Amino acid sequence: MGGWIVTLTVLAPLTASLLLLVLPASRGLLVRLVAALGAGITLPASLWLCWTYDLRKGGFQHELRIPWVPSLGIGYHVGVDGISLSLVLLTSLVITFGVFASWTQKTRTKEFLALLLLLVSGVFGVFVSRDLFFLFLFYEIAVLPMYLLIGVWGTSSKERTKEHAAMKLTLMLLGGSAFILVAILAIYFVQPVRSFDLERLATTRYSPDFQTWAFLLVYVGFGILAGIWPLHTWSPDGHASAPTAVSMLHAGVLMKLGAYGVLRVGVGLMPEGAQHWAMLMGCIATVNILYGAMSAMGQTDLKYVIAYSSVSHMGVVMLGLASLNPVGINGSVMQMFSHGIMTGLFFAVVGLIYEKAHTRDTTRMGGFARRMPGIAVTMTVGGLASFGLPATSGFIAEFLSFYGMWLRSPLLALLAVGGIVLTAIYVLRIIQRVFLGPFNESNYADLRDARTTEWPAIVALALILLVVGLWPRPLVRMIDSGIRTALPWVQTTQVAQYPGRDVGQR
Amino acid sequence: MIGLQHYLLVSAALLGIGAFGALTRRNAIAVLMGVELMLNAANLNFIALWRFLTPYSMEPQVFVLIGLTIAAAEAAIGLAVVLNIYREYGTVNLDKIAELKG
Amino acid sequence: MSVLAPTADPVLWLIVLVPLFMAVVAGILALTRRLEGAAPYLTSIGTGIAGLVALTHRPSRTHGYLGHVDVSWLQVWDRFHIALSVHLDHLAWVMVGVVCAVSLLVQVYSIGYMRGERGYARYFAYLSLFTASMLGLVVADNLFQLYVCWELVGICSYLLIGFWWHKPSAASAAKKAFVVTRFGDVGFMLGLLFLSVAAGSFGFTDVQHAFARIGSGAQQASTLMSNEVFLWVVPLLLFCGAVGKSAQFPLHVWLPDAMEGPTPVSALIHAATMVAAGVYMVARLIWLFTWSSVSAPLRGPLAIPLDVILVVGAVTALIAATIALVQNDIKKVLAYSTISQLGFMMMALGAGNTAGQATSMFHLVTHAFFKALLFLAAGSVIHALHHAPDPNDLRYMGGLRHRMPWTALTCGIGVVALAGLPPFSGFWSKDAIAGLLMERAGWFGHRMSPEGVLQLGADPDVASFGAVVALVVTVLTAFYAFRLWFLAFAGTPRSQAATQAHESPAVMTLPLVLLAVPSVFAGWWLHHNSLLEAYLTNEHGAPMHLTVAVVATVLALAGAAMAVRLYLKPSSGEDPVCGMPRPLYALFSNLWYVEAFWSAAVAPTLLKLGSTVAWADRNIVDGTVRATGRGIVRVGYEVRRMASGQAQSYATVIVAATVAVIVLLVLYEAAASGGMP
Amino acid sequence: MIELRALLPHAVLIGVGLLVIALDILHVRRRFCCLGAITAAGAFLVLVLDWQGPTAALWQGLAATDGFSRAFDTVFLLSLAIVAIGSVGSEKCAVYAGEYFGVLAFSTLGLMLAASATSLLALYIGVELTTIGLMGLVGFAKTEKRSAEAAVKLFVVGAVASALALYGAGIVYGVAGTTEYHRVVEALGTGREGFPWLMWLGLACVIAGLGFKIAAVPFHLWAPDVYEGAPTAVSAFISTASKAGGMAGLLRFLVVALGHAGDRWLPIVVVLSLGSMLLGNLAAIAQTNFKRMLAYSGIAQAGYMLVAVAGAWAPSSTMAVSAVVMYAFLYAFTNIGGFLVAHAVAEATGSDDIAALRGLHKRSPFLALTVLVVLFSLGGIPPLAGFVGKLYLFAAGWDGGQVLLVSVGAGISVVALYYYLRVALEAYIKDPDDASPLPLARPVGVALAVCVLGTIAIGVYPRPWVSLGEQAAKALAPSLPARASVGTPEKPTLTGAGRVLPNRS
Amino acid sequence: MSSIHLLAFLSLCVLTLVPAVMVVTTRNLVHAGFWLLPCLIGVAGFYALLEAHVFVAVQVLIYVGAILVLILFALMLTRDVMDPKEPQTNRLVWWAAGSCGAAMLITAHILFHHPWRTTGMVPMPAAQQTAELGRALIGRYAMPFEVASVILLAALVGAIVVARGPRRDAAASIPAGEDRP
Repeated sequence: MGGWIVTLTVLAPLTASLLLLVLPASRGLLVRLVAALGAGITLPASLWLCWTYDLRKGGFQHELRIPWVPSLGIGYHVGVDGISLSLVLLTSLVITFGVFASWTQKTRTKEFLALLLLLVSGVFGVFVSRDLFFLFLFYEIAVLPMYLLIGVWGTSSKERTKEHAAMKLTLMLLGGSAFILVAILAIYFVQPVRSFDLERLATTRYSPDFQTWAFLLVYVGFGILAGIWPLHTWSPDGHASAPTAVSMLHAGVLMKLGAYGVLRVGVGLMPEGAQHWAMLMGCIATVNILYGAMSAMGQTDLKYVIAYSSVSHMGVVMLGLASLNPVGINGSVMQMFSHGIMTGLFFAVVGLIYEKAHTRDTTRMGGFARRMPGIAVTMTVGGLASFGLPATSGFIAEFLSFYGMWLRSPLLALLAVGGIVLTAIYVLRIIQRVFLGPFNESNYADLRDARTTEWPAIVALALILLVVGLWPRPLVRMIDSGIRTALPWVQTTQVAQYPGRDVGQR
Repeated sequence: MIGLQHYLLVSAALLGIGAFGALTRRNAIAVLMGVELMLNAANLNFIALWRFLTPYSMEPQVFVLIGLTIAAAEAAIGLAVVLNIYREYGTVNLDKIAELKG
Repeated sequence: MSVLAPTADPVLWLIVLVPLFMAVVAGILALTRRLEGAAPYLTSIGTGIAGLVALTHRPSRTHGYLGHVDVSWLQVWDRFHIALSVHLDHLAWVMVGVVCAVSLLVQVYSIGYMRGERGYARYFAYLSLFTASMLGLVVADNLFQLYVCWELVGICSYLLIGFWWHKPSAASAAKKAFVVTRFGDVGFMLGLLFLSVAAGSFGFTDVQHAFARIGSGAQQASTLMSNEVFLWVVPLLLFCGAVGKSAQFPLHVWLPDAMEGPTPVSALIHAATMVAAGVYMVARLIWLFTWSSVSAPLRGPLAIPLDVILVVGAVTALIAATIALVQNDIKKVLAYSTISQLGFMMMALGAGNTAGQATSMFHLVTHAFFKALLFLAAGSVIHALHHAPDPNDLRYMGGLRHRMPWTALTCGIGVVALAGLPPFSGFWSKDAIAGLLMERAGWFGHRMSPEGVLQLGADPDVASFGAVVALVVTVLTAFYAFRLWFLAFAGTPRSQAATQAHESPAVMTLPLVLLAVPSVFAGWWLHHNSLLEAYLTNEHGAPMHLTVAVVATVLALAGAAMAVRLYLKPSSGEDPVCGMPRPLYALFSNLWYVEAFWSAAVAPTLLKLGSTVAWADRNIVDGTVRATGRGIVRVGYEVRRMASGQAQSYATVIVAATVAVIVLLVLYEAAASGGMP
Repeated sequence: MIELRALLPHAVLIGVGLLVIALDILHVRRRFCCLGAITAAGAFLVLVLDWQGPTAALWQGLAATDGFSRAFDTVFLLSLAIVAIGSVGSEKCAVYAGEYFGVLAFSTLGLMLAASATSLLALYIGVELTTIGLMGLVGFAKTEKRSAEAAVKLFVVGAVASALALYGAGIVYGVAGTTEYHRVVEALGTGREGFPWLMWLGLACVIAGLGFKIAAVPFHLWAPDVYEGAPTAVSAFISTASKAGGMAGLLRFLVVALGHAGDRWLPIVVVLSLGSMLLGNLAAIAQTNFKRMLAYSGIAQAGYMLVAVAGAWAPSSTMAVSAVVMYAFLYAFTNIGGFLVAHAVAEATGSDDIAALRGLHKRSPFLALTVLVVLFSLGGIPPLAGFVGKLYLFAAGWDGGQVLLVSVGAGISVVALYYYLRVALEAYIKDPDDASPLPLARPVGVALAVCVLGTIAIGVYPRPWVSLGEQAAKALAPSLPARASVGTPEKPTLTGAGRVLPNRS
Repeated sequence: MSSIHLLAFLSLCVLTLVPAVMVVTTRNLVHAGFWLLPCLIGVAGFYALLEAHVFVAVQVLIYVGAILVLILFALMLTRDVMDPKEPQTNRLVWWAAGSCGAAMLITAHILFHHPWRTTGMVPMPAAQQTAELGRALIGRYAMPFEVASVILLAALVGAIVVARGPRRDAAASIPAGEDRP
């Protein structure tokens, strides 16, 4: 039962996507409803999965295995643990609201939604796959529609055309998957049993030499999608050019695929390799945090600011991961969730602003809070989460990541913490430029706040940020249970000074 | 004493000369002539090997027969192609038949 | 260090939760159009309830109250566990009282002050949220919770300063306040990480024990640094947070700008409570700072964090006081005076130990009352002068005592208290600080109190410096306080608006009066039998030094007298303070160039850094990517030329390649097998 | 008797060829359509007979029908059928329909022989039959100047390559005294002296002939010109079936005849593979003509297949043959689809430039979808066949220790995507200058649908094709005694990869 | 015997290779075509020397009788575009000469270093040889022989279509899949 529900999250968007292809494009509402159904059904499904997940038992649950190509050891094997469950939940949230955010999409709606759902199906697939082959397959399914989505429905900026952005994004990401491909083959052939099943693969202890270079491949390959410096340059152009729902999904969910891949395939299978490269990962993550934040400071285009902020925030994800201890990895996954929601919110809001103001140039805005108070509030909530203000989920995530990194390398954590100031600077600056100050009535006479179908996305996402920030325990418990079983060894990792006693009081 | 090597050497020389012709002649028909020389070389090769290695095997003989057939077939199709090109381009100069490139 | 035997009582949660709940309710009301008017009452009631709860749970020195403990908020594996709880000990209790009282009065006052403003309910929601955060900070039981509330207080201040967001200056000020304090927060967070990792816990007691162990060498602090460095660095990092939040030099620049917010907000958060958070935090962790001086590897000026605190406090007090001399904006004068007084509190903390803690808390309490009073009075004036070109400018005022007698009177009380004239509250607390510093400086003969090593505070030389500064600042304070009053209320109206000013409504004057009472008596009352000191510390507070009192009073009177001489007579000409030596005036009126340093050096550098990195990303990092792409495409065009279109060239390649393969393989084989066969 | 039954498919195919020529002469009504259908039906008939037929040695050991040949025959015959149906829209060849389909059938026969060949004699006959047939077919577009040029180029290059191959076959004969594979194995023995330098000569010449067939670098230069000039359906056939035929011949020759000398021919194959992947993909970037781009892409695809072939050098490798078979299948579906789109577009717009595809999504959504599927499959994007196929090829290469080739292949695939995506850009993203709907002949539509479905089916459920490939591999296996079964950990040692530590508890 | 053999071999070499060189270098293509004749006959002579009697006849019949005539015929047909004054070689001369020369050298080198295992056996007499070949062609090699006929058929059909002029009347106007008028 559970396994089929897991499969449903993959198949529902896919089915809807295929269904859309055969629907007549003239039936606009029907098309949208089918898409909304295909996307929306994943939300109750993932909630059900969360609800029925046995936290005490932990590990992978709701599993389903169907042999696919037995002679090669390929099998359709899905299941969720705490880590993937939280990301599945994130994905279902973002896509459900993403469809709403693209409700007003005018041109080639049908194809847009079909591709969007195809992409989402890939994302779900990656998160639930227990088979390396399928994981990689879904990974690529998730990446490629971006090309068309940006190319067709994107917007060109002054410096970069959308075609350029789409091409760069696709090529860089698929360049990453070339690394992954090599790594997967290496893993497949190095262990005695010809199998892609992660469960089987995890029973092998790979030699340290092998882990050293294979992990690096996995890290670089998946890392490109996670936006590691200096291979992040697809991200700003790509996100800035993409249409709203796509940016939401891409920055919100897709970038997590990269981090998830590093976590699941890299850290999960090759702990010693991870140990070997932990400092490199940590350094790059720190560069990401600072560099992304500084770049964001230097932008005037609203979407570029958000895009660079994603680079910075993904740095936090990777930082937590690089710590290789429970706290840091919890923080990392938490940041995946948090950043997913946050950036989804950002892009939704920015999309609305662009739609209503017809510009993304922040130097030409100001005082928008007068006409769009709701948007201003939600954007501010996102901004607060972005610089890790307590009571938002961003804080929990960043704090845990920093704490985790601190245990490994205080120096890096020290540098990374500096990012919170930089983030505050650009976030507040952008909020000031867009929403505060005097309002120019003549230029933006017809500026309006969000409308009916636009509300659910931004309000819900903002609320999630707050709720998780105020009461993080359930989510962290879920993530933690996943890490506990997926990476039992991290507990014993000897890093700087892991507190021997309970952290907390009494 | 004239042995297998010498025949094979003649064959190789013929192959080289034929190849040279096929590669350097501008005229498409002259190219065909070069190719015929090359096929002859291959046939001579077979016969020489047959004579000195396995004089009772029929395989090389059949090979030569096939080679001859193919020489004929290539001559036929080649000349047809050349005539066709002559009609389309008004020349059989291969240097000038280079619209498709890159 | 007192050992508390806490009593668990979930009711204590109400201290935080009720204002929070009211904030949410007010926030929801803000969405409606009709019910906005109910918001202030709800939030006031909320604050009142919080105060009442605190009042009914007065902890003794040995008996704290603990909120419900088992609220597991975050747990990672078995090791990292954060539980929320509230903890009301004596220090927190005092602070809760101040916060609730001031907040309540400010809210009442705001009912009148903010009437008719757009976002009326929103304003009260913010105020209530602020109150909740501040209370949360005060009753926090561990460093983590403290940090959380610390940040929340910061964001509330952002929201309140930027309440009139459509004013560019307000928007900028809000941003500045948050960002500048955030610089300090980074230090705080780092200190927090250091400390909690070393202690394996966030709880105050655990941290305290760990710190002691590290100080005694029983525990290795961290792989990153030696125990000595740890003991020196961690307190300083934590202090960074206080520097930001309590507007100490050099991060004080945000506070004057913060006056862009509504005046009651200034009264509440930028005078009475929020800025006190830094002081409160240092006071809360005073054992840590003290321990660091105990364990400090070497003694000498600035060798220990306490020295640093003291010096920073002194510098802040001095700089701010001098700047306050020349300000014309009534709120700016008060703002700098706040900074200066916060410097005083820091000086007291720098003196170290529980005595410092108690003294600074003493000043914090008295200051909260009279500064809130002053701000509210200023607000009253501004409210009355809202038709003036710049209602904040002292130069447009004058002679208001006739038009606004209540305001003038209460403001006068505040001014006298601020100036530190006996018997008003300011006198007692300032006197205590000066006395403490002098004692630490050894001016009274004995350098070290009998309790021994734990009494160690700041270096005597540093303390001497602090004492001198305190005395100097006393003069300056008296001068600018009286200057303010005289410019505003004495003489004749200097503008049309001033002549038409009216006294504010009762809802505004009532809080003034209510605040005036503690401004007058609180000092004496608390000093009487060293009430606060005894409550906060184990020891019986040091008796008042008569010499100190006399000297301080004389100095304050001197300052006041100068102000009276210069400003009593209405002068139509230039402001007399302009008559001071030119370089000094330039220095003061240019804010000691600190502001200029930030706005001309730091901020542009940061922004420049941003645009440079952005440029580099565009052109170097991304440029490399694009160049790679272009390079590959170019190679493609080159490769393409291989196909020349000439049929025989294709065949030639085939023949040549075949030959090449044979030759190469044969050569390779020959080389491998060592020669021709 | 068994041999005759095994020969039945070949005979029937000749019959089909003769039948369509005869029917053309007899002026059958609705000629083109009808003849195409007959050819396709004939292809299916042959396919059925082929699968019904026994596994046997043909021509007294010169050739054989076995799992390997049947797998490749299926590729050829499917290609023939699809191309036959897809050709129906083509005006250019309509005039000589009978001859067109007849020669196509004969060429297919040649390919089947090449796949069945267990001697160089049979291989040579098969390859030449195909080449000579195709030389004619390329020139079939009588109204096209380019067609004539393509034919003459194919002729010049093909004739030289064929002569080289014949010479090479002679040399091999000279070394081994025979060209029958199993006897070549015996003659060569396993020792180092069993592979004299003379064998290099023969091997290089034979590989040159087959390299020409599969259009591997450096024997590739004819391909773009010929593909561009030839009637598009013929290009489709050359690029898929003919390439697969060459690959089949090469594979059987290398694995069966020279299976023990894998380390000898490995460097050659590695160089061909590297060159093909790199040059093919790089040159494709610069193309503006769609067919030409597909040609270069085809060169690169040959390089990918050669990765697996290179993997076959190691006696322990188990996947190479199977991977190539599967890739040949999916490549047939995919690439024929690509060429047929070019064909359909060219029929309507008169141009087969990439620019002619502009705004295809508005003009013909079906074609746009098809072109996307084709391009993404070629680019190796799941869930399309190219993904699984390429993964399988690379796995096979890796299995044979060809880490360098796999890495280069994986990397250069990204470059490949650049030009595939550029076409997708034109077809799917840009808006057309002229938005009028594009007519699509129904037979072409059917052929395209088959291609698309095939591409997707293989990608989504590769299992049947994998097992087909494994059957083919098994057919070659007896000649490889050292071949290990699936699941053995032994394999060529890679840097650090070889050691496997004991399992964690 | 051996000296006669040597003499014959050498003269055949001259008879074959010199004309071969002339074939590929003569500017006048008709002359080149005629130079082909001694060359092919020389090859036939080699066949005779190697006692492959059948192929002497076949060589003369097919090459000299058919292919050469065909080539000369084509040369005549396209003669109007040939200008003997122009160089008849393209720019690849040096490349081609290099590769072909290298090919010859390396081949010669390899040939002379190969440990040939020649047999002393003498081929069958001519009549028996012919009979054996005939038997082989209807026996073991029947199928290849049949396929060779298919090759010829395919070549012929292809050649006819390609060589024939376009059917201008029909070609351009027939819609896809429609009847021919």
